[in-house]
Amino acid sequence: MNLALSDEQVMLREAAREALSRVKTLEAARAALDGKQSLPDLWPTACEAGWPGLLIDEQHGGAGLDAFDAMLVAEECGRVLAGVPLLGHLAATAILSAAANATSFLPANASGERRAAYLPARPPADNDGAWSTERRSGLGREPVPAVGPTDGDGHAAVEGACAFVPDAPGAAVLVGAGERDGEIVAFAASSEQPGVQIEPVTRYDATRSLAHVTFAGAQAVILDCPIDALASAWHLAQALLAAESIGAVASALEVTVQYAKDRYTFGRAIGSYQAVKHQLTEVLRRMENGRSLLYYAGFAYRGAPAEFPLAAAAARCVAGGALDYAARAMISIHGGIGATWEHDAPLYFRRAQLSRLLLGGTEQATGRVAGEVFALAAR
Amino acid sequence: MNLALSDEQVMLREAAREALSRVKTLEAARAALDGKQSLPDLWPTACEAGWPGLLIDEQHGGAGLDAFDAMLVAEECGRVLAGVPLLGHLAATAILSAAANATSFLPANASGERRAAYLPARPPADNDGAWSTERRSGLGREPVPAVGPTDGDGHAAVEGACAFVPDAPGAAVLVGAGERDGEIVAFAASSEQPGVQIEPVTRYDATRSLAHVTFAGAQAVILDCPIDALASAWHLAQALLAAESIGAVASALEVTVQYAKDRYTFGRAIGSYQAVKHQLTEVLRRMENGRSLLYYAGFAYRGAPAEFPLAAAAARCVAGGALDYAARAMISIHGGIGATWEHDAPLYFRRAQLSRLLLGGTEQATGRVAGEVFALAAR
Amino acid sequence: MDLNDTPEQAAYRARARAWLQENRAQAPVLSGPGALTEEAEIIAARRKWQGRLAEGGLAGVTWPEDYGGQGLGPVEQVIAGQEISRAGVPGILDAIGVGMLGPTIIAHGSEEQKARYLGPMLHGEEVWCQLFSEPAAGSDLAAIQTRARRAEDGSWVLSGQKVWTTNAQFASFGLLLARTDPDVPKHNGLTMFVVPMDAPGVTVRGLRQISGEAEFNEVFFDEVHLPADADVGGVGNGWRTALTTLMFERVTIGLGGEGLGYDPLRFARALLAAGAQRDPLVRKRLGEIAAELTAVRFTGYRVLTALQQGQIPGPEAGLAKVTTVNSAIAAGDLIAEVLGPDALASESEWAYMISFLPGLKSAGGTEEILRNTIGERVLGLPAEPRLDKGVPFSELRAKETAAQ
Amino acid sequence: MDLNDTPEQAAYRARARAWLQENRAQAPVLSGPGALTEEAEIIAARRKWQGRLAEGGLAGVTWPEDYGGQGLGPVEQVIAGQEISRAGVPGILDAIGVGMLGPTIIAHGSEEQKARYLGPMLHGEEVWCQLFSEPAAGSDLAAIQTRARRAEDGSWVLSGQKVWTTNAQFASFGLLLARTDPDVPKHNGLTMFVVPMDAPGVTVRGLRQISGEAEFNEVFFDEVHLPADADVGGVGNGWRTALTTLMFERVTIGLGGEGLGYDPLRFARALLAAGAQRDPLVRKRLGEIAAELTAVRFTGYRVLTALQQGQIPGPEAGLAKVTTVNSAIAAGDLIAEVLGPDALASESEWAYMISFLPGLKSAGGTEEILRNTIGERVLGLPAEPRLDKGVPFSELRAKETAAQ
Repeated sequence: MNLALSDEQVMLREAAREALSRVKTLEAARAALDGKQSLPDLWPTACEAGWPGLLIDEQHGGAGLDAFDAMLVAEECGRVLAGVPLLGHLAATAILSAAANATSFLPANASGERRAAYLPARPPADNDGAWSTERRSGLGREPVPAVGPTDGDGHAAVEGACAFVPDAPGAAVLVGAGERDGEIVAFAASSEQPGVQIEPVTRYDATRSLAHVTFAGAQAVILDCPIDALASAWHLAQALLAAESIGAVASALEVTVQYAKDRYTFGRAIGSYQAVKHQLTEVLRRMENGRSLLYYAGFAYRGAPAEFPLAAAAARCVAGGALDYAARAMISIHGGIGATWEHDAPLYFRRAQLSRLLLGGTEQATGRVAGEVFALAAR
Repeated sequence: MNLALSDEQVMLREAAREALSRVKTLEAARAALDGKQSLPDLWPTACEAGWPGLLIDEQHGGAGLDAFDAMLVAEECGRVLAGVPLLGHLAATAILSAAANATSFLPANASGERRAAYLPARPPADNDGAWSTERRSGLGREPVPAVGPTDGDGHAAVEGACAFVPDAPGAAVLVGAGERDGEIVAFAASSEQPGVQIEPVTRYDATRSLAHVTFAGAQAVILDCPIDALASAWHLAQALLAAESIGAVASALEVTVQYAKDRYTFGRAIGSYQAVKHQLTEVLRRMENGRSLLYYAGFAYRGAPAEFPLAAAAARCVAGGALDYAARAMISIHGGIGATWEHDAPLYFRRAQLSRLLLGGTEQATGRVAGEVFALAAR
Repeated sequence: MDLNDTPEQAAYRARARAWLQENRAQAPVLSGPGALTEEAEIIAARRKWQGRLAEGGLAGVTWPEDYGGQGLGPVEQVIAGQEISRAGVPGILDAIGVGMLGPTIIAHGSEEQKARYLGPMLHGEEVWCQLFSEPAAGSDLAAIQTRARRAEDGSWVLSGQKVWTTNAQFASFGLLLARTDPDVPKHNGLTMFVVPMDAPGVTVRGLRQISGEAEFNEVFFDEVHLPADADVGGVGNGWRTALTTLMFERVTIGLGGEGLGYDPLRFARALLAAGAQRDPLVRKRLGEIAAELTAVRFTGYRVLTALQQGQIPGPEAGLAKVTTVNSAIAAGDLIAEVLGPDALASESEWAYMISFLPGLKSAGGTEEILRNTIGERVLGLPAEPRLDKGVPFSELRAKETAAQ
Repeated sequence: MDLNDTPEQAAYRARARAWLQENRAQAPVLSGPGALTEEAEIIAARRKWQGRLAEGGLAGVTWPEDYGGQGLGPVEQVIAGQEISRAGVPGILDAIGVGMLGPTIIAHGSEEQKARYLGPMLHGEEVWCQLFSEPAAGSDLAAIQTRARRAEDGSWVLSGQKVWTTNAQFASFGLLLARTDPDVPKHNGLTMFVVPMDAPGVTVRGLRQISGEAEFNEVFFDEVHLPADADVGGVGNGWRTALTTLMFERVTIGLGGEGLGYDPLRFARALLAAGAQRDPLVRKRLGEIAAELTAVRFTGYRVLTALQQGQIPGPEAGLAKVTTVNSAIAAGDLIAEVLGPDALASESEWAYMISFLPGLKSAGGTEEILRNTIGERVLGLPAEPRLDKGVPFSELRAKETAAQ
C-alpha cells in the first residue's frame, strides 16, 4: 500500500506546471471571452511535452503511461484554466489503443500531429440499458449515431449527431460509439470529409472548446475493440474532467487564502473571521475528498477495472461540487471586486458552471455512483 | 393590508401560553420516553380553554374562529412540545363543520366531550390523480378505505386501514375520506364499535400520539360535505403541523441563544463567534420565513382557498426544515451536553425527526408546492 | 389580519389606476415592438416619465407634501408599485434618489438644500447617485478613505475613489461620505456632502461584472472643489447621516423582494417549457425555491404592517435579501441543469441571471456582516472583539499597511 | 502508486490470517446465535480475547517490541484490522488505551510506569480510560478546572469532574489532566496523572445519550489521594503530554473512517430492501453520500502513506471525521424518509444511528474548532483575537463568572 507519487510522476507534474506557466492563460481566457482575440493554441506546448501520447504505448510512439499520469497533467491544465484539448484527445486515444486494427493511426496521434476527439457516449447503467449521447438542449439523452454495414475495406457509413463534443473543433479524427443492428460498435472517422460537420459552439467559458458534430453518410473505420474500452473511455473522460476541476479548485483556494490574509476589515485580516476561515476549510475539505477519489480512479483504471465506473463517477461528483463551491467562495470572500470582469474569480465561476453540464452532467455522475453501489449491495 | 394580530388573537395566544405553562411538558416528555410514566392528559386544559371548538361555529357551541387562530394555539403547543391531541381533532372538526348532516355531532366535539381524529387522506396532485393514505412502512401510498352502499339510516360499512393516524388513541370519532364506486366520500365512524381497531404506536417522540387504524365492516355516517372540505382538511393538518414546528423552533432558539451568551470558551462567550452567531441567525431566518408562510396559510384558508394548498404546503416545507435545522443547531451549540438524555435538545430533535415523516412527509409537501406553482405557471 | 385595502387605500388605488389608465400611452416602451434601444434615449424617456408619475402622485408617495410628495404611508407606496406593475409601464428611474437619498436630505439637509434639490430629484430632472462604498470600505463602511480637506476659505477639496455606484454615468448629483478628520476614531471623522457629478475632477468609469455588462461604476475624485455649505447634516456627523440613508435602504429592501424579478412562476414557466415538470428532482428543488420566495413575499407584507404602525424595520429585514438571492441562485442551477449548456449561451436570460447573482450577494453588505449585525442586534448575542474601537483612523491604517 | 502489499506486508498479512484461522474459535461471539448477552460477561470475554490478540501479534502492532508490541508500521496495523474484520471476530476492547494512552506513556512516562502499566494494558488485564474533557472544558481543553493540590508529603489530592469518558465503568486506570497551578496562564499550570479508578473518592456515573443508552460516563473526584510519583511527563508539563495523546488520537481518527460502520453498502442494502433503488431523489442522495464516504476511505490510505513515510498527519485529518459524520447524518435522513416512522422505532438500527450521530459530531472537539485549527495551521490564516493569552487561569475564571 503506497499512494505516494513516483519520482517520475512528480517530474511530470512539475514539467507540466512549468510549461503552462509560460502562457498567461487567465489573461487569455478573459480576452477570448471579450471577443478581443482568440485563445493561444496550446497544442504545440502539449506536443512538446509529450502529452498527446500519454496513454499510447511506447511501441507506437507514446509514453505508455497510465490514467493517473494523464490526470496529473489534466490537473495542471485546470489549475491555470488552460484550454488544452487533451480531454477529448486522451479519451479517444484510449479507445484507439485498445483496437487491434488502429495501431497504424497511433504514431500520429501520439506525436500530436493528428489530434483526436472523443464523441461522448454514456454506457448503460443499472437503471438505463441504452448507450446515449448528449442532446443539444433540455433533459434527456439522444441515441448514439447509426452505423451501416462494413464494406470490404473495413469502412462503414455513419449517420447521426453528438452535441457539445469537447475539443472537436480542429480535431483530425473523431472516435466514438455507434449502433448497428442493436449492437454497439466503436468507430473512428476523419473529420476531413464532406459527411462530417463540426459546428463550433462557445458557452460561457471561452477556454472550453466545444462543437456539435453531425455525421451524414460519413465514412468511418470500424474499430476492432471490446465494448469495455468504449465504456472505459466515458469514465476516463469523467475522471479527467474531475482532475481538471481539482486543479482549478487548488489555485482558486491559493488565491483566496492569500486575499483573506491581506484584506483587512474592522481592524482584522478577513481570514481571521470564522465565516471566511470556515468557508476556506470547506473548500479544502472538498478538494481533499476530490483528490482522494482521483487516486482511487487512477488506481482502478487498470488495477481494478470493475471499480473504475464507481471511482470515476465519484471523483466527478465530488470534484464538480468542489469547483462550484470554491468559485462561489472565491467571489464572495473577495466581496464585490470578485464579481467584476477584471478579476479572475469570474473565470473560475464560468469554468465551474459549464463543466457541471458537460459529459452527461455532474448530476448523472452522482446517479451512477448510486447505481454502482446498488449493484455491489445486490450481490 | 394588515398582517398584525388582532387584540383577540394576542389574548388567545397569551392565554394558551399561560395555560400550558402550568404543566411541566418537557419533563413529562422525557419521563414518558423513559417509560417511567405516561404523559399528562392535556385534553382537560384544552377543553377549559375552548380549543376543541375553535373551528366550530358559535351556533354549534364553538368559538367560530379561523385557521389562523388554530395555528396560534398549535404554535404555543409546539413551543413547549405539549402533547395536546388538537391536530387530529381540529382537522376532523373542519370536515364535520362543512357537512350538512353532522351538525348534531358538533356541540359534543366543540366542548371536547367527544374528541375527534382526522384520518389523513392526501388529495390528488398534478402528478398523482389518486386520493391516498399513509402506508405502515416504506415508500409509496395506500388507497383510502373502501365504503359500501349507504343504508336507510345514512350509514355505510367501511373496510380498510390508515397508518400513523395522529391523535387517534382515545378519540371517540374518526373522520376521513373513503372511496365508493370510484368516488370519494367523507365519513365519520365512532371508534366505540367492534369493526374499528385502534392500535397505538409510539415512534421516537413520546409526545406524539399515533395509531394504526383498521376498519373491518365498521359502521360510518356518510357526510354530506363537498370534497373540497376533505382536501382542505389535509392542507389544514399540514398548516397546523407547520405552526407547531415554528413554535418549537422559537423556544429552541431562545434556549440556545441564552446558552450562547452564558457559555465561555477561549475567554469569550461562544455567541460572539461567527460560527455560532451565524448558525443562530440561520435559525432565525428559517423561523421568520416559516412564520410568514403561516400568515399566508392563515389568510388563504378562507381568504383565498385556491391558494391554500400552496400556502399550507410551503409552510410545512419551510417549517419542517426550520425545526430540523434548529434542533441540530441546539445540540451542536450546546456541545456534548446537548446530546445527553437530561438535556432538552434531544426532545426537540426527536420531535423534528418524527414530524418530518408524518402526514405524507415534509418531502411530499415540497413536491406539492412545485405542483401548485406549475399549475399556476401553466395558466 | 387582512390582505385587503382599507377604504382609504382602495380610494388611493382607484385614483392611481385611473391616472395610469389615462397616462399609460405616454410611458416609454422598453421591450417588445417599438421599444427604445438607445441607452441615452431610454434614460431621457424614463426621466420624463418619472416627472409625470410624480405629477400623478405615484412617485414620492411617502414624501411630505411640502416637498412635492403625497404625505401618504408605506402601504400606499406599495399600492403605487403594484398598480404601475399591473399597468405594464416602467416605474421611476431614480429609485435610489427618491427612495433613500431624498429622505436623507429631508431628514438632515438645510432648508436651502431641500429647496434646491428635492423638486428636481423627484421629477427626474436631476438623477442622483449614492457615493458611500469604496474599494477598502465595503463591509466596514466607516473605514472610508476618500478625503475632504477644508481650504482656507472654508470650501472643501475632495480626493478619493468610490465604487459600486449605480446610475453614476448619468447622475447630476451624488451624496458622498468623506473623511474630514483622520485623527479621531473612524466613525467620528466623517461628513456627508452633495457633489455635482459634472464638477471638474470627477471621473466615472463603468465596472463590468461577470456577465460582461457594466452594472455599476467606479467614481474617481481628483481635487474636486466643493462649496463650504456642501455638507449635509453637519461636519463630523457623516456617520449619523449615513445611518439614515441605510435605514431607508433597509425599508426599500424589506419591501422590494419581488422587485428583483425572481418570481417562482418565471422559473416554473421555464421548467414547464422544457417538459421537466414531472421529474422528482426538479419538483423537489423548485418546491424549495418557491416556498422560500413565497415566504419572502409575506415577510414583505409583515414589514409593511410594521411600518404602517410606525415601527422601523430592524436589520432582520436583510434576511429577505439573503433568502431571495440564495433561492435565485438555486433556481439558476436548476434551470441550467434542465436546459443544458444553452442556458449559458450569451443571449440567454438565465446566463445573465446566473452571472448577476454572485455580485448581488455582496451588494449592500455581505451576508456575513448582515448575519453578524442580526446576531448582535436582534438576537442580542455578544459582539466579536473589536480591535479598532477608539483608535484614530490614521493609526489603524498604519497598522494594516504594516501587516501586509 | 499501489494499493497492494509489499512482500513484507504480504508476509505479515499471511501470518495474521493464519493465526486468526487457528484461534478464531476462541473469540467471543457478540451477535447471532450463541451470542453473549450480559455486559459483564462480554467485557470479561473481550479482555481475554485482547490478551490472545496481543500474544498473536495483532494488538500493539506499532508498539516497540520492548513493551510487548511488534515494532511494525502503521500499514501493518491496518492490515491487522483488515484481517480481524475479515475473520469476523471482535477487535481489541481497549482501543483507547492501546491506541492513544499507551503510546503517551511510552513517550513521556517514567521507566517504572512503563514497566508497571504497559503489559497489563496491552493484554487487556487492565483497561484504561482518558480523563481529559470537563463540562467547562470541551473545545477549550486547556480550560480544565479539576484541581490537584500537593500535600506536605509530596503526594497529591485530586478534586473535580470529568465527562465524556468512554469505558470508565470498567477501567482500572485513567490518564487524567489536572490543574496544578492556577496562577499561571492556562496552558502552563497543567499536569498529567495516572489515577487508579478504584481509589476512594472516584465515582463513575453513566451519561445517557439521545438514544437513551449510556455511551459515555461522568467521573467525579472527591479528595482522591495520589502518590507523589503519579504524574506522567513532569509537573506543569501536562499540556505537552496531552498534545501527544491528541496526536495519537488524530492518527486513530485518520485511519479509522471505516471503523464507525458507516459504509455506503450498508445504506444501499437498506434502500434496496425497501425497493427504493430507482427513485431519482434516492439515487442522488445516496450517490452523494457514497461518493464522500468512498473519498474518506482513500483519504485514509493517503494518511497511511504519509505515516509510512514518517510524516505525522496534520489537523486536516480531522476533516475525514467531518465528512463521515455529515454523510452518515444524510444517510439517516434518507433512510428514515424511505422507511417512514418505523425507521424511528426503538429497536431499529437506524433510530440508534440517527440518535448517536448528533453527539458524535461534537465528540473529540466540535467541527467549528477543528475548522479554526485547520484554517490557521494548514491554510495559514490569521488566528482570531485571543482574549485569554497570558492571563493567569484564576483571573480568567473570575472574569467569566462576573460576566454571567
